[in-house]
This record gives sequence, C-alpha cells and structure tokens, in this order.
Amino acid sequence: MTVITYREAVQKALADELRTDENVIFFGEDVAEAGGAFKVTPGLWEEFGPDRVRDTPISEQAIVGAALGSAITGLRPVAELMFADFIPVAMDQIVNQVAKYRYMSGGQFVIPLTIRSAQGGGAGFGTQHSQCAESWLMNFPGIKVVVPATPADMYGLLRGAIREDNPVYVLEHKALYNMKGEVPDDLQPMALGEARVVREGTDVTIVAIQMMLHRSLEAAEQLEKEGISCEVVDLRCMAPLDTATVLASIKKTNRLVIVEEAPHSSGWGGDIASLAADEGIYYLEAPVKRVNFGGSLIPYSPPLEDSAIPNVERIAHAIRSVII
Amino acid sequence: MTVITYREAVQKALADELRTDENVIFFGEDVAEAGGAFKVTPGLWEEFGPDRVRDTPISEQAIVGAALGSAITGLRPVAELMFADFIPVAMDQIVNQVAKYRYMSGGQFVIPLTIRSAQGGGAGFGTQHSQCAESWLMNFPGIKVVVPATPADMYGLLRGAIREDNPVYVLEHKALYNMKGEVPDDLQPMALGEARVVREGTDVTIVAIQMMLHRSLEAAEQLEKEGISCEVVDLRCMAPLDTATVLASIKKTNRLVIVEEAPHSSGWGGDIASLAADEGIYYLEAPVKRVNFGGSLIPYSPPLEDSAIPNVERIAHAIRSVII
Amino acid sequence: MTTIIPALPVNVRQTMLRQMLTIRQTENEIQGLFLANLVRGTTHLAVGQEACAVGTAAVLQDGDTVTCTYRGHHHALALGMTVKAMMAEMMGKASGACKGKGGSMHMTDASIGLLGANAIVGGQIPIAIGAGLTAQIKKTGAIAVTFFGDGTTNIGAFHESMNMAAIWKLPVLFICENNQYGEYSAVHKTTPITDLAIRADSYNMPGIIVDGQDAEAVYSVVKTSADRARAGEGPSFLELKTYRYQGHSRTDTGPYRPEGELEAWLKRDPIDILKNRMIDDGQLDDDEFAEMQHSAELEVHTALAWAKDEPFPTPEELLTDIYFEG
Amino acid sequence: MTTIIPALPVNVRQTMLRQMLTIRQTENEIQGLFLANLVRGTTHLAVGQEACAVGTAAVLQDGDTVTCTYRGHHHALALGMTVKAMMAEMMGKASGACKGKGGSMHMTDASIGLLGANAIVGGQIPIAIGAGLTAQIKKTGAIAVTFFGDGTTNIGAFHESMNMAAIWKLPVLFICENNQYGEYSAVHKTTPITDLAIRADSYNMPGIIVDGQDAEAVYSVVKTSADRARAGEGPSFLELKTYRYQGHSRTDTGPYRPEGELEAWLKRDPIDILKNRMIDDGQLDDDEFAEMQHSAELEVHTALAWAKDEPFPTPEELLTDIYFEG
Ligand SMILES: Cc1ncc(C[n+]2csc(CCOP(=O)(O)OP(=O)(O)O)c2C)c(N)n1
Ligand SMILES: Cc1ncc(C[n+]2csc(CCOP(=O)(O)OP(=O)(O)O)c2C)c(N)n1
Ligand SMILES: [Mg+2]
Ligand SMILES: [Mg+2]
Repeated sequence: MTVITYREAVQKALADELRTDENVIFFGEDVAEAGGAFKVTPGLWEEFGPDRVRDTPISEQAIVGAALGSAITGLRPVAELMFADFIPVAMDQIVNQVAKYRYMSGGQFVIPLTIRSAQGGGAGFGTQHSQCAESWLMNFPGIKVVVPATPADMYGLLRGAIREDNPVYVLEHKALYNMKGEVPDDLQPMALGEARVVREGTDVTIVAIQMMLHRSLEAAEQLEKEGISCEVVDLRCMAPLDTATVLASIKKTNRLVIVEEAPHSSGWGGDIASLAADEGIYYLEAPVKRVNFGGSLIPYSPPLEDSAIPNVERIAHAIRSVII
Repeated sequence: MTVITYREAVQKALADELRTDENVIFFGEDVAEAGGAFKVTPGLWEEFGPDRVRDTPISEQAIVGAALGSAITGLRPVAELMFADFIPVAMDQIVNQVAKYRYMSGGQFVIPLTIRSAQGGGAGFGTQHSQCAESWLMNFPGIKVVVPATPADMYGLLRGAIREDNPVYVLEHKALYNMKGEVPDDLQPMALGEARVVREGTDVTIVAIQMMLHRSLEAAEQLEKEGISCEVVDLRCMAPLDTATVLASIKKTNRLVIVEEAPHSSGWGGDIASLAADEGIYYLEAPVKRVNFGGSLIPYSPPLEDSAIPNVERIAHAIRSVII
Repeated sequence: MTTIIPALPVNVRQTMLRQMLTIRQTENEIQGLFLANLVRGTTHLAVGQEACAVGTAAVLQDGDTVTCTYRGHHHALALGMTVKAMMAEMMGKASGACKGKGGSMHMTDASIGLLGANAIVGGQIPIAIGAGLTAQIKKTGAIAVTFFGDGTTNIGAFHESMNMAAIWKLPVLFICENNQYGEYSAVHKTTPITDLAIRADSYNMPGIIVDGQDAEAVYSVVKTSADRARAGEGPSFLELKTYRYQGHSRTDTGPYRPEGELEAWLKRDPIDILKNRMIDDGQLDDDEFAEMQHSAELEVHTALAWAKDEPFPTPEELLTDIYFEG
Repeated sequence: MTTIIPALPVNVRQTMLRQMLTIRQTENEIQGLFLANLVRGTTHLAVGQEACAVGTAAVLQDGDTVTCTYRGHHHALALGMTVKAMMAEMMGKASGACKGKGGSMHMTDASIGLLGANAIVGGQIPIAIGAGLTAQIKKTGAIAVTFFGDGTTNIGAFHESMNMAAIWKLPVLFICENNQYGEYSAVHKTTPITDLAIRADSYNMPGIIVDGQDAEAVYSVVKTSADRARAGEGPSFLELKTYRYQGHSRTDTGPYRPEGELEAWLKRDPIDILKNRMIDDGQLDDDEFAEMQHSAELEVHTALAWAKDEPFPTPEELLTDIYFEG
C-alpha cells in the first residue's frame, strides 16, 4: 500500500502497461520529452524510447486517426488530447470514425484504443479550457467513457481501459491531479462499467463523479450533523453505465440528487433522472433534483467561476430540498 | 394559403430573407450553382448573385468560421453543412467558438448567424450519414437549436432563425423534404422556443420531433381505436426548450412517453424525463418511457435500419405499457 | 505527365485489364440497382477511374493496407474483394463484405488489407497514418495507402495527416484521384492551384503527377514511391489525373460539365489504353478481349443474381459488432 | 530576410517604441501577478515578440480587424487596449476588457477591431475569413488580420482557411509569429520544413519571410500586403521570424532551449533595434529613452494598482452575455 497522487497514478498506469505489453504505445502533444503539459507523463519517453512514446505536431485529428489506424493493425495505442476541451477539434475522428469503425465493417476490427484528456474547471482556465466532456461522448455507442475520481481508480481504470479491446476515452479531472490516495501495490487493472457506493446512507442517494463526487461527500458530512443520511454513488464509468447500482440505491433511499459539473441540457444527469422516472418510479418519494451549471458557461473571473460550478453549499441545499 | 413541400419551404424562407435584408448571405458546399446536394436551394444563386450566395470548398471548419466572422462584423450569414453528420468535423468552431464567442468577450458581439443541415435516417444512407444531431449541440449554451417538422414550421422557424440575433442551428429532417403541407401566404417569421400541442389527448403525453413526431401521430391514431387518448407535443425548438408546454401536458395526462431518433444516452429525452421526475413528479401516475435507438448505431441494411429507428408499432407498444 | 513507363509483364497487364473490365461492369450494374432501389441511400461510381485502382493494387503486397472513400468500389475489387461480397453488401445482405451493415459507401475487407471506405470526406486519411505507424514500429516493411479526391485536399484532416506522416517519415502513400470534380464543383472553383501535387512541398514530401488513365503509369509511380516508403524514406503524394464518367452520385447526370469534356476523356479510356497497348505488343487480339469482356459480364451477372437471393441479416445483427465482446 | 526597409517617420517610430516598452513592462508585471496567483489558470507572454505587434498595428486603419491567440497581450496593447482594461481583465475584474469573463487568453476589444484572442490553437483563423468576407461583400476596403504561431500551421483549420481566403481572394493577412517553439517543441520537431512561408504556395498565395524583431521590417511587409489586399488582389501569408524570451506559459522556464539560443536572440532585441536606429538617426538620446521607459513603467504600475482595487463582477454577471437579449 503506497500513497500517491492522482497525477502519479496516471503515470504509473501508463508505465506499467508500456512495460507489460510491447504493443502499447503512447503519443500526444509534448507528452514525451517534456513529460506533458500537466507534468503527468514524465519518464516514459526516457524508459520506453522515442519509437513507443512520441511527441506529435498540434494536429488532433491526425492524433486520433493515428490511434485508430494503429489499433486496427496490431498496436494498443494510448493517445492524449491535452485538454478535453479539444475533443471537438477531433470530434469526427472520435465519434464518426473510432466509435463506428467496428460496426460499419460488420465486426471486422478489434479496436484496443485509449484516449486520455484532462477536463474540468475550478482552476481559472476560462471558457475554452475548463469543460467536462463525458456527456459529449455518451450519445455515440461504440466508445466507452471512464471518469476516475481517486488515485486508486485512476490507476486501476486506466490500466483496465488500456487492456480493454474496445475504444475507451479516459477523462482525468485537472483539479484532482494533486489529490493523494492509497493505491495497493498489487492493484490490478479494473473492469469498466462498475459504479461504487462510496458512502452508505439511508435518506437520499447522491450520484456524482470526480470533483463533484468529492464535494458531494463533503456535503454528506455536513448533512450528517443535521441528521440527514446520504448515500453517495460514484459512477466511475459513464459508458457502460452501471444502472443497477444506482437503482438499488434509489430503492433504498427513495430520493435522488444528481450533481454534474456541466450545463443542464443533454447531459448524463438526464439519463440518471430518466432511469429513476422509469424503472425507479415506484421507489421515488420526492422530486429528483439536478445540481449543475444550468444554462451558464464557465467564466474566467474567479468568483464567477466559483458560482458556476456546484459547491458544497448548493449540493447540500438541493439535498435538503428533497428531504423536507 | 399554398401547399408546398418542406424542401420548398426551406428555399422560400431563404429567398424571402435574402430579399428582405441585404446583409443576409448564404454559402455552403454546392448550394449555389448546383442548388444543393438535396436540391433544396435552387434559384438563389441566380437571383441574388455570386457575392451573396456562394459555393465553398470542402472545408467545414472554414465554413463555420466564415459565418461567425461575418456575423460579428455586420452580415447575417446562413451557412450550410450538408449532412448533420458533418457537424463533428466543424465541432470546435460550432461549440467552442460560435456558442462561446459572445460570452468570452463579455457581451461585445451580437451574432446573427444561422447554420443549416439535413439530418436523420430512414433513407439508407448508412452509419455516417443518418444521424440526428440536436442532442450534440444542446450541452453548449450559446447556440439555439431548431427542429421543424412541417413545411409551415420549416418556413416560419427558418425565417425566425435568420432574423434571430443569436447563433441558431436549424436541423432539417431528410425524410421530410418531400412532405407537403399548407403554408399561409402571409406566414411571418416565428419566435424560437415554443413547443406545440399537435394533438390533444387525455391519457398520455407523447413528446417527439420531426420524423418521430409523425410516427407518434400515427401511433396516436391507432391507439384512439383502442380507446387510448394521446396528447402529442412537438418541441419544435430544442434550445430554448419550452418546458412549460410539456409540464402542462404531463399535468393533464399524468403519463409520459418520449420518442427520440437517436441513441439513448446523453440525449434530450433525458432532460424531458428529468423535468417530469422533478417538477412533474407529483403528476406522474406511471413510469416515464423512452423509445429510441437504445445502444445501437444506424446500419445500412434496410431491415436493420428499420429496426433501429422507432416505428409506429414500437411507439404504440410503449404507450400501451404506461396505460395498463 | 513526366513519367517513363516501363512495360509490365503480360500476366500483370492481363490481370489489370481483367480487373478494369470487372470493375466497369460492376459499377454499371450498381447504377441499375440504385435506380431499381435495390441499393438505397446513395452510391458513387468510379467508372473512368479504374486504372488508378488496378495500377496501385498491382504494386501492393500482403500486409500493405488501404483506406479509401465512398467512391471505392474499384479499389475493393482491385484488391481482391469478390463481386459477390460487394453486390451482397450493396443490397444490405448478410453475406455482404460488411454483413450488410456498411453499404455502398463502406466497402471494407480487412483480410485483403482494405481497412475501410469512408463516407466522411478526409476521414480515411488520418487512419492511414496509424496503419503506417504500426508498420514503422513493428518494422513489417508494409506500406499504408490512402486514396482521396481532389476536393478532399481542402479539408483539415488531409493537411494534418500529410504533416504527421512527413515528420515521422511514415511509409504512407497519399494518392489523390483528381477526377476534376468535388461533387458538382470543378476543382478550379474550390482550389486556387492547377496541380495539387505541389501541396506536397508544404511537407517536404515528393509530389508526383501521374496519368491516372494509364494503369502502367500509375503502377510505375506507385511502385517507386512504395519502394521508397518501404526503405524508410518516408511518404509521397501522388496526384492521379483522371475523370469520372458518371455523375457524382445517385442520379446526378453531370449538367455542370463543359461541352465536350466527357467526350475528350472518353478518348483516353483506361481500358482502351491498356487494351490497345497489348494489341500493339501482340499480347491480345479482339477475340481474346471479347472473351475477357464476356467472362467479366458473366461473373458480375452471376454474382448479382446470387446476391439478390441472399438473405438480409437477422434482427439480432442490429446490436452485434458495436463492441468486441471477447 | 530579403526585404528593403524604408525608414518610417519619426512619430511612427516613437509610437512603436513606446508601445513596445509598455508591452514589455506589462508582460513582466503579468508574470508576477500569475506567480502571486492574482492571475489564475494560465498566461502566455509575448516578451521578445513586441515588434510583430507594433509593426502590424502601425499599418492598420479604422475598420480593419484582428483575431489572435492566448499569446495576444502585445496585439491588444498595440491596437490600443488600455493597460488598465487589460490588467483588470487579467484579474477577472468587472472593469476588464471582457468584464472579467475572458481572462488572460481572451483579450478582446471590438471597438479597436480586436475581434478576439482564442485559446483553441487555430480557432481564430477561420473567424478572420468571415471578417474578410464582410469587407469584400460590403466593399469597406478593410482587411482582416489573423495572428498565429508556428505550431498552428500544422492544424486543419489553418489549411482550410488559407484555401478559402485564396479562392475567394479575401482581404486577409495570415501572420505567423514563428517564435521557434510550439509549447515545448522546437518547430523542426513537428514541422518538416524550415521556412513556413512556403506553405503559401499550396494556395497560390504570396508567402513572405520577415524579420520579426525589426518593427520597421514588419511594417513595410504588412503595408505592402495590406495594400494588395485592399486593392482586391487577395490574401498573403507572412512568416515573422521571432522569439519568445519567456517560457511557453505559467511557470515554464524553457529547459528545452539549446544552450545560448536565448542569448543570441537577446542580441536582436526588438526594442534595442528600433531604439538604436533612432539614436543613430539622431531622433532619440539616452535621456529621452530613459524618460520613455519611465513613463511606460508609471503607466503600467498605475494601471496595476488601480486594477487590483477594482471590484469583481456581481454574481448576476454569470448569466448575462450568453445570448443577446435585444
Ligand atoms: C466532411 C464532409 N463534407 C462533405 C461531404 C459531402 N461530400 C461527399 S463526396 C464530396 C465531394 C468529394 O470530392 P472529391 O474529394 O474530389 O472526391 P470524389 O467524390 O470526386 O471522388 C462531398 C462534398 C462529406 N461526405 N464529408
Ligand atoms: C487545438 C489545441 N491543441 C492544443 C492546444 C494546447 N496548446 C496551447 S498553445 C500550444 C502551442 C502553440 O504553438 P504556436 O502555434 O507556435 O504558438 P505560440 O504559443 O508559440 O505563440 C498548444 C499545443 C490548444 N490550446 N488547442
Ligand atoms: Mg473529385
Ligand atoms: Mg510558436
């Protein structure tokens, strides 16, 4: 059992997979010699060499295409798109090519491909560098989406993603890079698609991921003092989505609050709510609440950014509103 | 009152706006001399000339950028991206630039910009040419999204979109281009953001758009014979979303079925369901059902494509399931 | 067109000629199938561009890969896809190359190195970068060919891919079939240069203009560039000047063509060019050619009849092949 | 660097020199603000690239427009943004150029033609196409300038925009500030050519190499290209060879720079070049220069002190400016 940061967990997972499987390669903008814009991948270029760990030009479409083409010809590529906000720059390659390639060919290809990006706000990077992208990818069957919230999950799920014989997009939250956590020395690659009840409770279910998960846990702490018992579910993987764990929790608590670091419309929160309104309808004893950006974008100004992103107080408020 | 096709309604709306406002320009791939890949825009180049109606190279990012740049410098551009499936090719310009441009600048720009695309399946165009795109755009505040289902709405909403002093994406459904309908000769540009109850009913609310709206209306016809009274709501505009009309209908019928021509995850159907599960929770007397692609993509093979896209029978089945 | 064209062995010439005849016959039948609504959506024919495909295919070896476009029937057949597999795919049948899931725009057969035909302009090009990357890292000696049209040289993915292939010295051949039109727009209306080959200079890459109607000219330039790529000297850009006899797609009749243009190109028909050269060289006579043509027709008609009777995929197929289930 | 440089009138030289001093002073203060966490997220400085901005700005007229990048402070100041508006924006204050909503990467001021600084590499380039389109259609005689870096010439949006501007003969100037690095990568590691200017050939567009450290050289080439564009003769691509003294952003110190590289460029400092030329021409003496430097410092310090005390936006501002409410 060692304590490492979320950032170190990414590097360790990549290093371990590069070591285990010579077909694994890794490339992206300034990920090799410089060790990454967020200093997440130092040492890989030195250990695995310039053939397997490469810096690329600033060409996101070519980066994703290089990953797809190498994946269907025998390699197991991991590509980085620095900020998740750049996903739209390569969107066609990701959603029309990578996600559809196996299907269009009638199953001729196995696509062991992983793409990684840093996402999320709270650090003052402004409107074009602070978005969370998981919902952008979920309307496209064919690609799995992973959103780790702890160093251990980051390590286990990234290794699981690289081992996965399907395309996987791993979204790392910027604000968590410095978070420390215990990672068992013998931790194995994790299967994708399993949510986790991070905190048991009886009065209300809170569904969240990444930074919002940690803020939800804080809110749960506070509310415990008020006598409200919150069960907190970390989805961990958005596609495939572990609806069973969510439903079981709703069945137990009869109340649901969904916390998203994103605008309200066309996001995954709606799917969780629709799950509750369909299969979970007879469990519900209160309105299903969503805490998110509503209709706002992410401004640069620190106080404005803080007011855009759900904080502990807003989360606690929403929870109280379904208890009374 | 004249009867014209949905296709002709697009052409007429464009022609009328080009005639009314000399700042309106129109460009896209083969939209001018050839009159468009779907023969939607014939005659505009001839009438308004090569300066205002232009063919472009195959450069979707430059097309959208040209629209944004001309919109903030005094023109009122209408750009075409032939198939909505190509939106991902220009995704950055659409969601990171167009949608955010006013906000990032602190409100310095007015952006009277319209982009049009043909979307939807049912015609055998295959996996990369049959998608519906409205949900892809709705997670990005700053751009409005219009989805007309009839020739009259096509005409009125497209003119309304062009007149709108904000970015608007107008999605036209391929399968409706040949649909005929009455368009009042004095029909005015329509305001964006108003849903319409297309059919009144008492037992269940069906929310749908475009091709799914027409199939839902057929299902409603059938079910009437079985004694089930369906109220059918056409959203018409996805952003802004007219939640009041939807809620009023749920309040009336106490049951909700949502029909989407898209995969299940991260789509607008979830938002309608979450609206019902929140503000509408005390009206609901049955599970909220969604009819959509589930986790499938759109295959080419005719019988497979037919089975992917919700048909009258599947819609009727879902409705019955919430009535019993 | 500054390329010396060494004559190819008679057996290679015969193969190329046979393939061109089969391709043309197949394309003509497909147009009929589309009009009969047996092929749905859209279809894009390469009639007139046959030499681009067969001249390239004759150079390729096992392990080499190809990505191409919706206008890719000629490439699929030249690489060895059977007419049966293609015809069945055209009609969405279970026995089609892609189990009927791809259709006319997505003819794909990994077993012959055809990594996919793409319906997004430029979408296939970055994928070839990855195939070239595998060849380079695994030192397989294979090359990755990517075909695209003149209009596609104006899209971003083309530019990014050319640059990445060049900086990494990948074994990739960028083969542009300049058939003079992007959809309904003549190349000069969308592109401010006459010879697209010069775009290779932006990447310090050889850019070569080739007579796309002459299968042997195509072969010789592709061969030289392929050898160069296999030797680790990096990518090349080839501009094959060619012409599509049919419209862009579906029912397009090509009203935008200037008077006499098609007729002029018909005088340089790729089948005639090779056929006449073989006759001049005493390798072919009219009877033998008629026989070749006849057997091509027979093969295509047999395949067509067979494909029409093949079953559609079963409903379960809708949800298979989305993910590899292991 | 084959350009004859006509001397500019003394008043123009004085303006350019003053602006360069203000820019440098401002950038140095911004670095301090970032380290003090008063500027959050990230910031990209243009110290060393001042001549690119002031030489271009001196050519521009009312109605001309500019789009640029996150590394755009020098452009904003050269175009006339006040140091106060910039400093306030840096700190996210309500009185900032963008009401604090944009920050360091999005310095924008439509009133001076600055249509936006973009944080997506290449994102600003297509937007300039639209500004050029308006100028052409409305016959305003205006030009649209778009600034970008060396690394940006490898992204798709650059290529598509160059082609569209050329085919439509738009009055657009593509100005590449080749500061030798894209983030931490030297240009030769990502781009297989030495002179990026040759990429203009792909679009049949003039491509000109300019000494980006010499404000007058920049002025003269931009002037020629601007006049050409205003005359309806179409776009030009200018490669300004320059260098950024600081790291790419934030706390980067530039460990990837070869020994002595920075020192060599410091010898060609844009401020020194113009200053010495003016001294040689008897237009400036050391006292006057010291005075200029002093007033620049004063302006920046005053603005900084003022901005620090300015209020943040009120909470309501979160939801304004998303849509124009009319
Ligand atoms: C990104 C994208 N934009 C537009 C289209 C529509 N489209 C299909 S083919 C075509 C023309 C392509 O021309 P060219 O590259 O010359 O290839 P050709 O069809 O002549 O073989 C266009 C514009 C598309 N499929 N994808
Ligand atoms: C699409 C996109 N990819 C990557 C980045 C991250 N990034 C920011 S600046 C930069 C380097 C740009 O280099 P260059 O074009 O030379 O401009 P410079 O920073 O040197 O002025 C990169 C890769 C980005 N902002 N946008
Ligand atoms: Mg073409
Ligand atoms: Mg640079």
